[in-house]
Amino acid sequence: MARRSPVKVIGSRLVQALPMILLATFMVFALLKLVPGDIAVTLAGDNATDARITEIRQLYGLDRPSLVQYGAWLGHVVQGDLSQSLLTGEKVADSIGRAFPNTLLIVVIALVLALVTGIPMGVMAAIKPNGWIDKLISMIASLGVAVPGFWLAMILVAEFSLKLNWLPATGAKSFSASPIDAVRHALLPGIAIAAYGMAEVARQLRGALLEVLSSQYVRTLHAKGLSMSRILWQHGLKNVGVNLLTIISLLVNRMLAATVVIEAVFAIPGLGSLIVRGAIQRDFPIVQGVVFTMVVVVIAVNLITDLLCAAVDPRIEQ
Amino acid sequence: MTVATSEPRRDAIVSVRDLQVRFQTSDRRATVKAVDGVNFDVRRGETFGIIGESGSGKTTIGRALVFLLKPSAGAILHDGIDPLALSRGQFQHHRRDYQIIFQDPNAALNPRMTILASVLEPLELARIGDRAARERQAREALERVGLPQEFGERYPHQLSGGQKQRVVIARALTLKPKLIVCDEVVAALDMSIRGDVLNLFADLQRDLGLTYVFITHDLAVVSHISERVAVMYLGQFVELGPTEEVAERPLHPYTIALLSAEPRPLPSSMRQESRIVLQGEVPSPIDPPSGCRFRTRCPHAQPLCAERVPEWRELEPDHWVACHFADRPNFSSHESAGEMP
Amino acid sequence: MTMTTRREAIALISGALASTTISGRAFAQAAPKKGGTLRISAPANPSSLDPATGGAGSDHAFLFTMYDTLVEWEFETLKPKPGLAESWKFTDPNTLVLNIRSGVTFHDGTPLDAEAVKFNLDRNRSDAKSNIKADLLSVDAVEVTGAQQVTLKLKTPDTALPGILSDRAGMMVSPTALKAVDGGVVTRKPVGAGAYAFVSWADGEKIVVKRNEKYWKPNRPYPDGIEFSIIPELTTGARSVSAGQNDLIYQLPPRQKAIIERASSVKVVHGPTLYVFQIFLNWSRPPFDNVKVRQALNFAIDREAFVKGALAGLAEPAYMNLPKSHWAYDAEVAKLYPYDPDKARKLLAEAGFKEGTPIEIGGYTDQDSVQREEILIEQLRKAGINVKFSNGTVAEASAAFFGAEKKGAGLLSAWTGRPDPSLTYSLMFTKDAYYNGGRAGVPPELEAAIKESRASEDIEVRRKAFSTVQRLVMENAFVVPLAFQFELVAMNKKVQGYRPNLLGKPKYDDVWLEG
Amino acid sequence: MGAGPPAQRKAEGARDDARPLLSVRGLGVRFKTAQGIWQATRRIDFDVAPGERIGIVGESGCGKTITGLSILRLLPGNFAGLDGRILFDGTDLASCSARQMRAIRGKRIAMIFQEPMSALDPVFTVGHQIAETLRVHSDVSYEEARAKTLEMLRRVGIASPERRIDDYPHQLSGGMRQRVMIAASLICGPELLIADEPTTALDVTVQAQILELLRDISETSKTALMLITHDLGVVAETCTRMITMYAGEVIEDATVDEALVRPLHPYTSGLLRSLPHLSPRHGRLPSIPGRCRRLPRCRPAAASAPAARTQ
Repeated sequence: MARRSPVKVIGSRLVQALPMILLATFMVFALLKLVPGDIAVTLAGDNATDARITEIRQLYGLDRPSLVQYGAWLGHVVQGDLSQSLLTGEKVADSIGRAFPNTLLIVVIALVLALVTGIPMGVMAAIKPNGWIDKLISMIASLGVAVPGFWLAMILVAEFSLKLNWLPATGAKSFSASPIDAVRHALLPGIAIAAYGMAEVARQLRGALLEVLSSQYVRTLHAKGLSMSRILWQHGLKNVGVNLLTIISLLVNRMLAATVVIEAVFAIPGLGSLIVRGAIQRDFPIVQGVVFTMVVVVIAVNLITDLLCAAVDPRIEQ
Repeated sequence: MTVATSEPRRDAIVSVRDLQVRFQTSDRRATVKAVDGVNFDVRRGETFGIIGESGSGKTTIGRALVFLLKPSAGAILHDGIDPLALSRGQFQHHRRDYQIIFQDPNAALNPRMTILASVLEPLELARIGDRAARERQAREALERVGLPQEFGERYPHQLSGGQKQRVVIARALTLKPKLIVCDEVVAALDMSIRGDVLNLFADLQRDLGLTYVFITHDLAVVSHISERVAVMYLGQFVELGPTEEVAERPLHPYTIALLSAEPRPLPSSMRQESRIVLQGEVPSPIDPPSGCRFRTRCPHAQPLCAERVPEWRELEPDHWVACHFADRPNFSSHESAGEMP
Repeated sequence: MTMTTRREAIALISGALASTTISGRAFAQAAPKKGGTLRISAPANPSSLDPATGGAGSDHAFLFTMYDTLVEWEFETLKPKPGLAESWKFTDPNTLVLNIRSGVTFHDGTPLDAEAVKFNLDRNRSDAKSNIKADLLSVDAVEVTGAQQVTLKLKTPDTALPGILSDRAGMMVSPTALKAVDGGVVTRKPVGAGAYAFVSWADGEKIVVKRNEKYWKPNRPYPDGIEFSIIPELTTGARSVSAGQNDLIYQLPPRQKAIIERASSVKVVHGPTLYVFQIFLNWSRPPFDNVKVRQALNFAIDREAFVKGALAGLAEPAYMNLPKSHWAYDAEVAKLYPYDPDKARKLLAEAGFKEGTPIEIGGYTDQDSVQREEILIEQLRKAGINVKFSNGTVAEASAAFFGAEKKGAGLLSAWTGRPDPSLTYSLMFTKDAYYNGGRAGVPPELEAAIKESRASEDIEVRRKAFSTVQRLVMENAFVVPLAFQFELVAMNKKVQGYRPNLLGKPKYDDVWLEG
Repeated sequence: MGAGPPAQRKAEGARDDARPLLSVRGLGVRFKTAQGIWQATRRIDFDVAPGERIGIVGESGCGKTITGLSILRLLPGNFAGLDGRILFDGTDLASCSARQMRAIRGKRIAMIFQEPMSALDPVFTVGHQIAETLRVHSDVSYEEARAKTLEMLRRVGIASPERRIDDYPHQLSGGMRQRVMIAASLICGPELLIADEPTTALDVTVQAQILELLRDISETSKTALMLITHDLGVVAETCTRMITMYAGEVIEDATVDEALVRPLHPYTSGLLRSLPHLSPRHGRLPSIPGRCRRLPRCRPAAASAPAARTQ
C-alpha cells in the first residue's frame, strides 16, 4: 500500500512513454513511405521530368534508405529540433507552436462544454431511470452521438455566422493577443465537437451513477438522513470521479482526432490541418512532428488522468 | 517449531510437512507468509477439519493440498508420493483423486451449460469411457447427491443455492476421488439447507469411503462433521486433535477464545458470563509477531512468548498444541469453554 | 498540372476571356480609390515563395503579387505584352534582346537592371534547386549588352520564350536577397519588384503582403495590402466570404456557384481558362497502344453532356488542348470527334477489342472527381467500353500513373495549361516527357511540328504549326480532352475591378476596395 | 402477540415505560415483480420499548430485512406500497413526508448493515463519513464535528483514532469497518438502532467484539436495539426479546429465554434443532422440509398461522 511519490511516478511513466513515442513516429513514418506518392514529385513542380524528380530526391536526401531518413529525423529530435518542412522550409516547431494553441483552445472549450452540459444531463437521467427526463436525455444523447461533427458544424455556421452573424465562421485568433476574440472563433468548432462529448459524458455518467446509486453505501447514506441531492452531487460524483476522469481522457483523445475534420470545416490552422497538409504533400517532417506532439499530449493526458484518479479514489495505487 | 511428526503415518492419505506458502504483495514490495510451517496428516476415510478466521491461511492450505498452488517450501505427499515429482500426464491423472469444492457454487457452474453438461465436463476432459457410459455415470452422480433426473436438463439459474452446491458435489464425485477438500462449502447456504448438505457429505463418505478436508470458519459446522480438527491462526496451526477433545478441553488460548466467542442459543439462565472477547486485530501476515504469533492478543502472554516460538507438541495423545503454557492449569480451558447445549 | 494537391486539380487555368458574366448588380461605376486590405481565401499553402524552387501551379496567386515578370500578358488573350522588359526582339532566330525598364527597384532597394536580370535567368536555368531549368533549356547564354539590356543567345530557335518569361522563369528576385540567404533560396523571405512586398508567411495559415510604395506602374496598386488566409476546404473558404470574413475566393468548383450566390453580399465572376479536364492515356501498351481504341474512346464521349452533368455548365467542351478563344485554336481539329458511340463500337471491333473488356483507369477520390467518373462510366458503357476507375489521392494516383509504377491504362485528371501552348504539347506529347505516362514515342512529324511552333516569331506561322500539332495529337488520339473549366471567383461586392484571365491564375492589378 | 394494543403489553417488556418507542401495527409491504405484485410482508405487529434490545430472526427471504428497511422507509426501487402504521414516538413514519423522514433517519433512528465494506463509501475517509451524520443533522463546526468523531471512534473501540480518522474504508479490517459504521450511526445519539445482520460477514471472534460493543452501547446510552439476524445464538447473546418471522409474517414474539427453552412455534424449534452444534456430532441433523417461502413447511400449522404466543 506504500504510495510512491508523484515525481517518481511521473518520471517512470515518462521513461515508459519513450518507446511509445518511438513506435508511433516510426510507424507513421513507415506508413508514409509505404503509400504511393512522393514529395519529390511535388517539389519538382508542374514541369517535372523524371530526371528532375531523381535530382530532387538526391538533393533532399529522399533517395536514402527509409531507416536512414528516420534516423536522421530522430537525431534532430533528440537535439530538440523537429527539423523543417521539406516543402516550404518552415521550422516544424514553429508550425506546431502556432497550430497547437488553436487546437488546444478548441479541445478545451469542447471539453468544458461537454462536461458542463453532460454532467447535469447524466445526473438528471440517473435520478429517475426510465422516467421521461431520462428518456428525453437519452434521446438527446443518441442524437449527439449520431450526428457527425462536421455536419453539426455546418449547421452551426449557417445559423450563428451566416444568418445571425454572432460568431465568426472561420479562422482562429491568438489567445494571448485577444482572449475574447480567440474564444469567439473557437466557440462554434468547440460546440461541434462538444456534442459528441456531451452525449458520451451523459450516457456514461448515467450508467456509472446508477451503479453507484444501487450500491450498499448509498443505502447507508439514506439511512444517515442525507438528501438525494447531497448523495448525488457529493457522494455520487466523487464515486464516479474515476469513471468521469476516464471518460475525459478518452474524450480528449477523441476530440483531438475530431479536430482534423472540424479544423478543415472552420479553416482553423491547428494541428489537424497541419497533419492533413503534411500527409497530403508527403511532407514527413510535418507529419512526424504532429504525431510526436499528439503522442506526447495523449501520454500527458493519460498520466494526468491516472494521477487524478489516484487522488479521487484512494483505492487506486499509483 | 520442530517437526515432530516427521514420519508420515501409514494410514495417511495426505502428509503435510513444514508447508510454507508465500505470496508477493501486489506492489511486489513485501512477502505475505500465508502459510508458515504447518505439519499434519490426513487419515484415510476421516474428515479432517481446519478452522480459522479470515486471513489465517486456511484457504491457502486447501488449495495447496490439491496443488492449485505450489508450496514455497515443505512437502505435501499424496498416499506417500510427491505429485510434483510426477510427469505432466501422470500428474493430470493423479489429480482426479484429489478434488476441491469451493464456497460459491455460482462461480463453479457455467451459467450457459446445463447441469448435466456441467457434471459431464470432468469426465469428458478426462476421456473416461464412451459417451453413453459417461452420461450414465453423470446421472448416477446427480442421483447420488439427491437431485432428480429432470435437473440434468436445467440451467444453474433455475436451481437454489443448495441444489447448485449439490451439483458441484456431483461433479467432483464423477471422477471418483479419494479425497475432497471442502472450502467453506456451506457458508453461503441458509441455515436449514446447511443441515441437508452436511448430511449429504456424511452419507457420501459412508457410502464411498471418501476422505474430507473440511475448511471452515464455522465452529458448529466443523465440530459436527469432523473427527479431528486443526485450529489455524496467522498461517500456523495452534492446535490439532480429536474434535471432542478440542471442543471440550481446548489447550490453546486462541482455541479457548474461539469457542467462547461462538454465540450460542442458550437462555440467560444457562449462560455463563465469563465470555472471553479477544481484543485488537489480527496482526499482518507480512510482518507477524515474534515468538508466538498469538501473543499480542493472548490474555496469558508472558515475556517468553515474545522470545521463543512455541514448540508443536503432542501434549495429550493425538492432541497437539503450540503454546508454551498449554500444560499450566491456570488457564486451562475446562471451566471457561462452557457447556454444550 | 495535376500533381500536388486536390485543390489544384480543381482549378488552375488559362484562356481568352470569351464570356465574363457577372451575377447580381453590375460593377459600380465609381472611380478606383486607394486603401483597405484585400482579404483573400486561398485554397493551398504555397509550395515555396521562391519562383525558381516552387512547383505548384497554385503558387502563382501569391507570386504574382510580389514578383513582376519580364513579360506580361493580356488578360483576355494571353497575348504577351511588356512587363519589366519594356520591349523585346528576336534579332535573329537564335538571339532574343530584352530591354529592361529603367528606374525600377526591388523591394529592398536593389536596382532592377540588366545585371539583376542576368543573375535571375542564370540562376533559373542552372541552379541545382531550380525547378524551371527545363523552361530555359533553349537558352545558351545570357549576356548583359547594356545597363538595361540583356541578350539571350539560344541553342535553338524558341519563340515560346516571351511566353515563358511571363511565368516563373520571368519573375525577378532581388539578387541582393538571394545572395544574402543561405542556400540562395528566398522561399521564406521573398523579395521581388511586384506591386506588393512580402510581410509574413505562416505556413498553412496566412500570407500577408503590403503595398510597394515605389511600384513602377502609376497609381498601382490600390489596396494597402493583401491578406491571404489559407483555407484548403473550398466550402469553408466560400463560407468565409459569405460571412464577410474574407473579400474574395478563387478557384471555386462549379457546384459552389449556386450556393455562394445565395449570399446577398457576394458576387460571382467567371470566365474560361486553359484548365482542361482530360483522360491521360498510356499508349505504350494495350489496350491504348492501338490507335483505334484511343479514337473509340474519344468518339464515345458526349462532351456537351459532360459539361452539363459534371461541371454545372460552367465549362467549354474540349476537343483538343486549346479552348475556342485561344489564338492557336483550330476549328477543323475540333470536328474530329463528334459524339458517336456507334463509330466507337465499330473502331473497337476493327481493333479486335472485345466489347466489355474492363479497362482500368486511375482517378482521384474527391467528391467532384468521383462524380466525373460516374458520368464517364455511363457514357462509355453506351459504346461498349467498360471502364473501371481505381481512385487514390491526387498525389498517389498521379505518381502511380506518371511515375515509375506505370499503373493503369489511363488517368482521369486535368491539365492546367501554360502561357505558351508549345510547353503544353512538349510536356505531354514528346517521348520521355513526364506527363507522357508510357514514355512511348510519338510520330516524328509531331516532334517536328512542336519544334516548328517555337521557331518563328510570326503568329500566323506559329498558328499553322500549332494546327499541325493539334491535328497530330488528336488524330493519334494521345489524349481524351473533356472540358475547359471556367474560372469561378466569388467576392464581396465592395471588391471592384477584378477581371478573370485566360490563364486562370488570378492577378489583382486593377482591384480596389469600395467604401 | 397479534394486534394487541401497546397497553396490553406491559407485562412483557424489560422496561415499564409508559409507552413503547416504536410500535408497528399491521405492517405489510408490497413489491412490483415481473410476475405482478408480491406481498413481501403482512400483518406485522410488534413494539420496541425505549432501550430495549429485540432480535428479529428468520431465514433469508422471510421479510426480516424488509421490515427493518420499511421502518426507515428505505425500501428498494420496486417498492409498490405499504400498509399499516409505524408509530415512532407518536409519529406515524408510514405517512411522514420525505423531509420529515430525512430528519429522523440517522438522528433518531439509525441503521447499520451487514457488509461493512460495501456499506461505507469507498472514496471518503471514515472520519468524513462519521462526521457527515452529525453535520447533516446539526449545525456544527468542522472542528467540533472532528472532535466528536474522534470521541465516537474511541467509544467504539478503535485503537489510535487520530490515525484512523483519516483512513479510507479499504485500509481497515472488517471489524474496524463495522465499528466505524456503528460510530457513524450513533454519533447523533439515536433512540433506536436497527442493525441488519451486523456480524454475519465477520469472523467469530470479531463478531463477539461487535456484539459486545452493541450491547454495551445500548446499555450505557439507552439506545433501543433492533437486531436482525438469522443466528439464534447472536440473539441469545445480545437481546432480551426475540421475534421470529417466517414467510413475511411474525410467527412468534417472546422473551429470548422463553423462546429458546420452550419454542412454541414449530418453526422456531425446527430452527433450533437444525443447528449443527458442537456436541451432537453423531447422528443426523434434522432438516426442515421445503425451503421456498411459498411452500408451507411448518408441520402442524400453515405458514400463515397466527403468531403462536400472544400476550
